[in-house]
Amino acid sequence: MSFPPSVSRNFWGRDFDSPIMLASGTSGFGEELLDLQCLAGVGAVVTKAVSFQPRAGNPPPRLLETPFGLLNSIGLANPGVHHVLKHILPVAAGLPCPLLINVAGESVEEFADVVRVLEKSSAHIGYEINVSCPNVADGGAAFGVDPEVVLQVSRGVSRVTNRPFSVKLTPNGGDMVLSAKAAVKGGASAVTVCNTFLGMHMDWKTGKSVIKRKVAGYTSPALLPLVVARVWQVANAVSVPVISSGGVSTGEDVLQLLAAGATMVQVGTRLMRRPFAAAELMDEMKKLAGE
Amino acid sequence: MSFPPSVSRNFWGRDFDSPIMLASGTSGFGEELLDLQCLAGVGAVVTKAVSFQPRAGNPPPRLLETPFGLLNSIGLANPGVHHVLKHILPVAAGLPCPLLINVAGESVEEFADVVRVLEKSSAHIGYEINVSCPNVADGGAAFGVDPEVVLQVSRGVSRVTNRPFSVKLTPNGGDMVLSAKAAVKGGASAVTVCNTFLGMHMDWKTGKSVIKRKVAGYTSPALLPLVVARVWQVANAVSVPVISSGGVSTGEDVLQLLAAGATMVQVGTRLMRRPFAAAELMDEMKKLAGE
Amino acid sequence: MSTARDFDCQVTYVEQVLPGVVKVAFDCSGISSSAAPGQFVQIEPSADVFPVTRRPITINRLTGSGFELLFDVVGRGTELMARMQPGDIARVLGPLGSGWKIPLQSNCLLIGGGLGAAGFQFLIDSVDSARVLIGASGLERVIPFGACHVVTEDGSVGEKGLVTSLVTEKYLAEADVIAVCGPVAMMEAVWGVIPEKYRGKVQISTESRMGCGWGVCDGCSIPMLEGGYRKCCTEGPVFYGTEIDWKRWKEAGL
Amino acid sequence: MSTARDFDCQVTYVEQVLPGVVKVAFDCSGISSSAAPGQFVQIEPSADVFPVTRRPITINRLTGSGFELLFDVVGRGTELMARMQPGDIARVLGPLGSGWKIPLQSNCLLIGGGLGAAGFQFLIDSVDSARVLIGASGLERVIPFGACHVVTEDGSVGEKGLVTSLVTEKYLAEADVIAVCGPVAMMEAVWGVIPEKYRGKVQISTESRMGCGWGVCDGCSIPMLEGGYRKCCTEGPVFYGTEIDWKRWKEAGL
Ligand SMILES: Cc1cc2nc3c(=O)[nH]c(=O)nc-3n(C[C@H](O)[C@H](O)[C@H](O)COP(=O)(O)OP(=O)(O)OC[C@H]3O[C@@H](n4cnc5c(N)ncnc54)[C@H](O)[C@@H]3O)c2cc1C
Ligand SMILES: Cc1cc2nc3c(=O)[nH]c(=O)nc-3n(C[C@H](O)[C@H](O)[C@H](O)COP(=O)(O)OP(=O)(O)OC[C@H]3O[C@@H](n4cnc5c(N)ncnc54)[C@H](O)[C@@H]3O)c2cc1C
Ligand SMILES: Cc1cc2nc3c(=O)[nH]c(=O)nc-3n(C[C@H](O)[C@H](O)[C@H](O)COP(=O)(O)O)c2cc1C
Ligand SMILES: Cc1cc2nc3c(=O)[nH]c(=O)nc-3n(C[C@H](O)[C@H](O)[C@H](O)COP(=O)(O)O)c2cc1C
Ligand code: FES
Ligand code: FES
Repeated sequence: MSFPPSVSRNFWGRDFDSPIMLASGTSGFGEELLDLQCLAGVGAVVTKAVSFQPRAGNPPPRLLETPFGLLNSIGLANPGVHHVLKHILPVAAGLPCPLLINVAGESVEEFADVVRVLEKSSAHIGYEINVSCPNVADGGAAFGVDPEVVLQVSRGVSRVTNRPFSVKLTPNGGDMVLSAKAAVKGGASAVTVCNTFLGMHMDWKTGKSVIKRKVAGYTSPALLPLVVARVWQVANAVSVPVISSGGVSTGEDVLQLLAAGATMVQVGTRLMRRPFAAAELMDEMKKLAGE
Repeated sequence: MSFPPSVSRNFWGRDFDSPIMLASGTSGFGEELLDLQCLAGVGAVVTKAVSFQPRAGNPPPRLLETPFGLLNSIGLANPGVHHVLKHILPVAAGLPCPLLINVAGESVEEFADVVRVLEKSSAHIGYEINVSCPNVADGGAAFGVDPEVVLQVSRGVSRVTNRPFSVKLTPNGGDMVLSAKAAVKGGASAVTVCNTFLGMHMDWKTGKSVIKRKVAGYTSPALLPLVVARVWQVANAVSVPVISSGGVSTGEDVLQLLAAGATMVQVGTRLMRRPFAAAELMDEMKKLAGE
Repeated sequence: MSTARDFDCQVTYVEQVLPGVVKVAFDCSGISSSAAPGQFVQIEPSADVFPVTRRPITINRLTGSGFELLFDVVGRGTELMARMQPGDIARVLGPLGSGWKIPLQSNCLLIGGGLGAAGFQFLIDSVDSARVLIGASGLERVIPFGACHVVTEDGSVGEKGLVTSLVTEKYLAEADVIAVCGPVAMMEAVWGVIPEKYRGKVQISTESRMGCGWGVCDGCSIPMLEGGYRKCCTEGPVFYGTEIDWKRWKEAGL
Repeated sequence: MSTARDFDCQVTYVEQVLPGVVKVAFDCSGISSSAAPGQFVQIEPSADVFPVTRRPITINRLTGSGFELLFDVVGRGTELMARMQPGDIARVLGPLGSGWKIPLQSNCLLIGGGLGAAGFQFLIDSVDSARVLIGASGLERVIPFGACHVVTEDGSVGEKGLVTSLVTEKYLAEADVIAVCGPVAMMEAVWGVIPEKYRGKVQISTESRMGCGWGVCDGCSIPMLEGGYRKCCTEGPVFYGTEIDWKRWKEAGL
């Protein structure tokens, strides 16, 4: 690698002008992006999670802002894979950039089942397999904490598709390097490092969590150093590209992640403040490179 | 538990007016605290880590501030247990509040070896066993990620002392609830949740980490929700007191952690900005309670 | 297709309307030229990276070349917004959401609770005739409108009582549209006193904690009677009262 | 036993001394009455929770009832500090550190590099006689002192050259104390040109990134020739040149 890193990337055999991907769950299925015309600077879009059956998602409130970050408890709300295939992907196909579909499952088999249905579409270039979901058969621990299970999920998916896929790892337990290696062994063509860190806000007056599920996914620009460390560790351990996810709010953050070994860099929560974040980050990077 | 939680605590059979402990590594061995007279509001002090042999610590720079937090790579610098026993604990005995000694080890046996020597002192009420240290025999992964190893460490310590001890867990891999249970099974009278999260800062211009060991311990007030979640999970799983460690910068933060199930609450990084943080946090809590 | 765009808007004036209630006006023809009553904007409370989300505020009223926001100072975001000064620039995304469904030349009954009535001015300005019923805790929570019936819980303005006491069968019958906006508990009480046969005309302006405000995060769900949820930000904030699952919505708290 | 205490100090005046170099004076008899040359303070750049550590700055000079700081604006902390206005209150912990070891009635040779000379004024004010040698990159990096020899790399002030060119055997021989302060590379160069027999008189003002500044975090280690490290904040910042492991120190970067 050369430093400072270039913003032009080659990923999954394609050339990208921008390393920026819009993270799963923070950009819907692309329809609103087209409406708002906020796709400048976007390298690729990752859809929100798609499960086999429709999922209503968690009861509100689903969001809670803390002084320095955001807790979310969306619960993988989505209309189910058949609806997505029929009604949503045809619209998403109009995106001017490549699309990845984020896939959720409650069992090892469900991931492959969802992918099998999605194979009928040509709207997307590949998948992001979200092994941070709770594994119902295993008492609700995330699939991603057990390398053996990650291997099974990854194998299952690679059996039903020839498209490339990334396995999106969890930072909440287990050993991410081992899970990354298992994903690659199972056929993954990338790993995403990583999903949200478990967090919680306590109402100390009542002893209750505002969010009904108690713990939630926490995101914050202050988590960047945690993501940089994990990207660096995983990038040094596997030969497939690493997609970073988490903590980006400035162009310098993106450059740090690229320097740490990320091939592509996702941005999520920042879109809540800045729908045009991708273009802004690209501008900031260009300024820094010119220095 | 009643809400809002009371700031008076009972911990290890003692009554404390304040739940606040000064965290290991951020208050030396107490000598400077006496000098600066910043002990008002302090419930207890935890010393920096003590190992069997003297340790010079990591090469500088050992600290790096990021926009929203602090990376540290101190490397458990300390003069070794014999020096601590002879020259430091006699001074620390002058502290007006209880003292816990934080114990580091590079092997399962070292923890017990250190404690055995310290048993000759009466300056302290108990120990905090830092299983976040790298386990040299196991390729450098932290002891704390493997519940089986935590059990051995905890058992080893409980064989050589009758004083209570807390096992300070790591959030960087493994399952903290399982490790907490293993610590208790081995004889721990508390668990500390938790040590620092691994973090890294990359100099994107050169591709090098400013900190020589590359990854470091990251602390930030923005990590509070991560600590609240982990305290809540562990407190619901074990019967011994939970000491929280991490993320505190306001009195409200302390109340959140108490409401989440912490018996005592450590404050560390905040002391870098505010040596009198304990008194300030107590004042803030009194104001909030009066509302 | 949404007409929302992200604008750098200049603050033209700031006014403290009531204690802890601030009105801020912005110059922005991009928003004022396309906004409809009941729509809202997502505003950045400050240029700092925190808070990490914007704040949703209903468009209170259009001015010549811009719009006014009227809000309660309840937390960090609104505190920062209250510090805005004429000349300041704020990033504002809008107009957002669906707005009131108002047929042309309609006769509206507006029922508002406290600051919930903030958005009514725009609605009043847009319809032929509006009868406005306002309930508030007391003097310091009554937003001044031209002509309206006011009751307060402490009797400091108008009769002593709740806004439900102003709702008469006559008003309900005469209205083409019944628009309700205020705290959830107030809206539920109003819904409770409206006889079944008038309920089809009732529109509710809902609120939810928001992430994006433009439909991508699924964070702003309002429970629906048919099951599941709809998005407050794009499918709402205005829903028909008959669509909402009031029980599940109340459980949400806020 | 340290005399350091944590004070709320009022800013009395602010002055831009050179481009990007600011002097801020504080009223604080608690610090001025006990400070010694070479000591420093830990100052909070702002009331905000970030940055999470303070910034260490040498006491440049004492005023009647307070002290002056003189600093380079290099990053976020010093940028915030440069915005301070007379009347502002800042939290300042001090005086900290060991200071120069100066015998009474001593004859000092002061060798400074650029802004590193910031603390010399206090030292000059405290000793009987001081000969001051200053090297800087150019005009815009020369801090004005009463009487001193100056060289600059670009020749814009004094001769063109490095400060080492001013160091003569005569000066070294005459001095009781040789005080060196500046960037690490400059101090190393000075150390390099000082013959062995004078090295015992040489004191070096070190710098390190700091956490606490009062000895509790062990973050500010300076590598020592005897092996291991000493704390810049309490055992330093001033060390004898003979104590420092120059090679390991240079490797540290900063
Ligand atoms: C579509 C929409 C339109 C709105 N229009 C107005 C308006 O015209 N005038 C006005 O005063 N307020 C309006 N609100 C509410 C306003 O958005 C919140 O009061 C504001 O976001 C609080 O921000 P904060 O940082 O000051 O408070 P925070 O510190 O975030 O929270 C303080 C309290 O406010 C409540 N709150 C927080 N976020 C929301 C939210 N999104 N919706 C409702 N309550 C919330 C919570 O109970 C919380 O405890 C609207 C909300 C929505 C969803
Ligand atoms: C005992 C001591 C006394 C000092 N006295 C003075 C003084 O009188 N005048 C003055 O201008 N500066 C002095 N410094 C340096 C000053 O502390 C740093 O420039 C300052 O902390 C930088 O803060 P920042 O937030 O502006 O920069 P940051 O954004 O934190 O860093 C900018 C750059 O400054 C350097 N830096 C950061 N922290 C330090 C540090 N603690 N020491 C040295 N370099 C650092 C790094 O190379 C970094 O890349 C002193 C440092 C020490 C340790
Ligand atoms: C509101 C919200 C919804 C999310 N939904 C999903 C999801 O459906 N699938 C998934 O893999 N990750 C989901 N995530 C995680 C993001 O894709 C991303 O990994 C995370 O937010 C970290 O990036 P950030 O710090 O830039 O936000 C969600 C995050 C947020 C904030
Ligand atoms: C400079 C520094 C040194 C530390 N040294 C130790 C140590 O020796 N042993 C240990 O168990 N934890 C050590 N820690 C971790 C703290 O005790 C504490 O768990 C952590 O900082 C989280 O608390 P905080 O967010 O309040 O800082 C250290 C932390 C810092 C910042
Ligand atoms: S707030 Fe994001 S979808 Fe409504
Ligand atoms: S800065 Fe903390 S010990 Fe020196």
